Amino acid sequence: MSDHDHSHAEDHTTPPPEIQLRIKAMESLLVEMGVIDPAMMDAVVDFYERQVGPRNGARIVARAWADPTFKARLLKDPKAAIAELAMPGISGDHLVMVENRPGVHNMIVCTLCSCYPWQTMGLPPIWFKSAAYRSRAVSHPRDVLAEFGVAVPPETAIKVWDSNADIRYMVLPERPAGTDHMTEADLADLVTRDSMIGTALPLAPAKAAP
Amino acid sequence: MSDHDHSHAEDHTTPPPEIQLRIKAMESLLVEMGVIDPAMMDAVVDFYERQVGPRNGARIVARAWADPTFKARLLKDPKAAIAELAMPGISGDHLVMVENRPGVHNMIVCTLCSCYPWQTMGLPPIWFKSAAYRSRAVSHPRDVLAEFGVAVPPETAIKVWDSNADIRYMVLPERPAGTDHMTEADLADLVTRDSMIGTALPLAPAKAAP
Amino acid sequence: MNSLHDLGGMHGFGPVWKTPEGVAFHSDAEQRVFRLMMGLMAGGWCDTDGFRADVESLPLQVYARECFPANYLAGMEKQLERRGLLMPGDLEAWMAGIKLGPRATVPPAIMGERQEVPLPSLFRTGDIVRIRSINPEGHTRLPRYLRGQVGTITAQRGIFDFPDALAARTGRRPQPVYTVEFRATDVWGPEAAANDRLSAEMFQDYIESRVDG
Amino acid sequence: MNSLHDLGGMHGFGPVWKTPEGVAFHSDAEQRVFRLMMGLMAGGWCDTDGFRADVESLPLQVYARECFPANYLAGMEKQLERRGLLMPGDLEAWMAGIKLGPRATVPPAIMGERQEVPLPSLFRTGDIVRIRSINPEGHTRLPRYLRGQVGTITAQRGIFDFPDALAARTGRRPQPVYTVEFRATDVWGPEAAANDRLSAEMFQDYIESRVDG
Repeated sequence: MSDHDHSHAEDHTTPPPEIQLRIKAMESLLVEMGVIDPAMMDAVVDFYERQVGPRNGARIVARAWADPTFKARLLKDPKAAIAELAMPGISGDHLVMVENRPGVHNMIVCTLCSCYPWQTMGLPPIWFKSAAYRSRAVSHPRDVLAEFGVAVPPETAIKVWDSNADIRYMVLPERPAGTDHMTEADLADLVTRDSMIGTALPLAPAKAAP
Repeated sequence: MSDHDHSHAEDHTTPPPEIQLRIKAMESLLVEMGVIDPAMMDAVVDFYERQVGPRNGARIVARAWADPTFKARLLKDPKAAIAELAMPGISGDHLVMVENRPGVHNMIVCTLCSCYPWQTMGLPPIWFKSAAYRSRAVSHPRDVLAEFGVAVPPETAIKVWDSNADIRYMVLPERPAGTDHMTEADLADLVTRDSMIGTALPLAPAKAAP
Repeated sequence: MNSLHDLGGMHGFGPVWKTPEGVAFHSDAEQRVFRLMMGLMAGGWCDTDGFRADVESLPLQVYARECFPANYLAGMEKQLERRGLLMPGDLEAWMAGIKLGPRATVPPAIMGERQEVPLPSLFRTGDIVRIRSINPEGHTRLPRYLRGQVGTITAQRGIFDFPDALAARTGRRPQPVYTVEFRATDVWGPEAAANDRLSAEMFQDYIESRVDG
Repeated sequence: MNSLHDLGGMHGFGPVWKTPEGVAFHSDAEQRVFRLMMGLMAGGWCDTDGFRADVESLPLQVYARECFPANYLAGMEKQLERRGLLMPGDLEAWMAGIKLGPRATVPPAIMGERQEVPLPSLFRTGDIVRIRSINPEGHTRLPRYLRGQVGTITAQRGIFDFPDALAARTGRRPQPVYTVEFRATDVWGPEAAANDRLSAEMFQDYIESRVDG
């Protein structure tokens, strides 16, 4: 991350000291009042910090790459297919997979706030909430992708999915070339968070792979 | 004007001290460079401060009230009709008069900036430039009029004119009742700036008038 | 509500920027605010639609700072105020050592009693439809850039509560939701790419009518 | 440019406020900035369309303060920079007593040479027309709230230069301008009054096509 990007993340998530104090005071007061439960909140934070995240999505994508029948089930009924993977606490409710294929590149955004598939991808990166992304992802998707380093040829259609209601979208990227003999676990390592948002392609397999 | 309104006008026209200083410095530098001409600028400010203003518009409206044939010419060709009044420097170029009549109330706004009929009405009041007015004049004209103290009955159509191009609009208000025997000069005193924007009705004749 | 949160198609925010993978929280404040929100939502002291409406209603200059933890805290405070738990000034008083009076520890029901039967489905996949031109002052999930546009229904998503009604506390108004696909050139004009498409969910109340193909 | 200056239909700015009659300038700064603008425009150092474009492009948080003299000064500074008269930092240097290098005292021609012949008039009074959905990143005088809407031409106003092209410095593109009237309920939805109407000028390039009545 460049200093520029670091400074953005800090600007957008570090309120002035008086607001930081206010956040802490609010929690203390509400705990004192018995309105919120610290143990429950600790568990939720732990869940999203340690158990849930883009690795869940990467497992799903890798399985779909490795097993065409799973992929077919995943595209048809994501919830049922994800249940097969038996990931604790991950339900895939209202999840829709959008598949990249030759000539079609998908990309997700929430122009009105920051809706995101928490269950399979964890909490959204802060740039996903930014005005810079939300404003232009729908009107200038090719420019946005270029800024993310993804060149989409003119003949490829870009499909942008604005998550304005209860449906959550996840991109199923194309399996990279040269990965025919990779294990499902190794394939999962190629699947980045941004590739499931649609603002990146999966990693290429290491050149040195046998 | 209430303190509230006074504070608004001040907020929107009094920059912080460093910007006030910068405005003065810019003028000094540009005069030194010979790019702007102080005498010419003095003359323009004097023109808009002393010679031009809503009184011009009021004269036009009063004449239209007093002389139906002038009114007909004014609605048909404002520039030619205004020329009859021989007001120095006032041309009525691109001016369009919109006539209030029973069942129709007109109101003008510039949602994109602050276009206004300078020639016949002087410089716009600062509230005409405000987001509060520009945002709601088009979408909630009845609420805006109510806030200005004008109650428009439901059966009256409101026509809002957004001055987004080169045409400038001026409202020709309805002649108030009880003014049959008033002179044209006295009629002009009933015509307020806001009545020609459409956010007010003309003043009622003094109750004590003969 | 037509305000700054409705960002689709706005200009002037500069190029996008990114953050590395593997970061759940970008700051301590972000984590704390998330934690607090989870606690309040679990207890019924904050609801998604009402919270969104309250964040959208922040003064525009505050929203424009894009300091998300600060905005979310403000939204939660408004939610607590609506439920009568904490009024403006209460937190300051408590921080100054003043004991607050007794409060209900169970949140009041905030939704009206009204529960409509689900609207019958009026449209089908493949239908070409025009989206309504509406501009509600309250919360809506119909972005401005799609109002009045014509698109094709590509999926029926089932029955969902209508967020505009939930946020307005006028009751539950369950209805069909459709995915509608639009041509980028229809929405943005000829400068968009001819083969690009935009999709969004449309609650049935957002759809004006079927149009001829 | 889709930004905050395009205020028609936005919510959240509170009730209107007013100022008394008979006031030409509300502050010394307002008068000084007006004076400066008149001087610069007379000399060709600032032009209406370019100036509007530059004010609209101010950072959104600056524009949102609605301090008009400050915004106009910033717009004029940008105009002088575009004409090579004063670069950022020059005024500060001069204020610090540093002598500036020699400058051209005649403004450069900022408009391209291109001068198109006026477009032929395609529409007539009484025509029902649909306005284009365009979202140019540059300056435009087509407000967002009227894009895609259907209205009736009520007047032909003659031939005018196209402000979008003037601001973009791509040359003169003179064309017919029409006044188009819209139903408030078409534009804002059923909450508007059925008998209310909105009118705006439409350059011919803003009109998509005639539609069946």
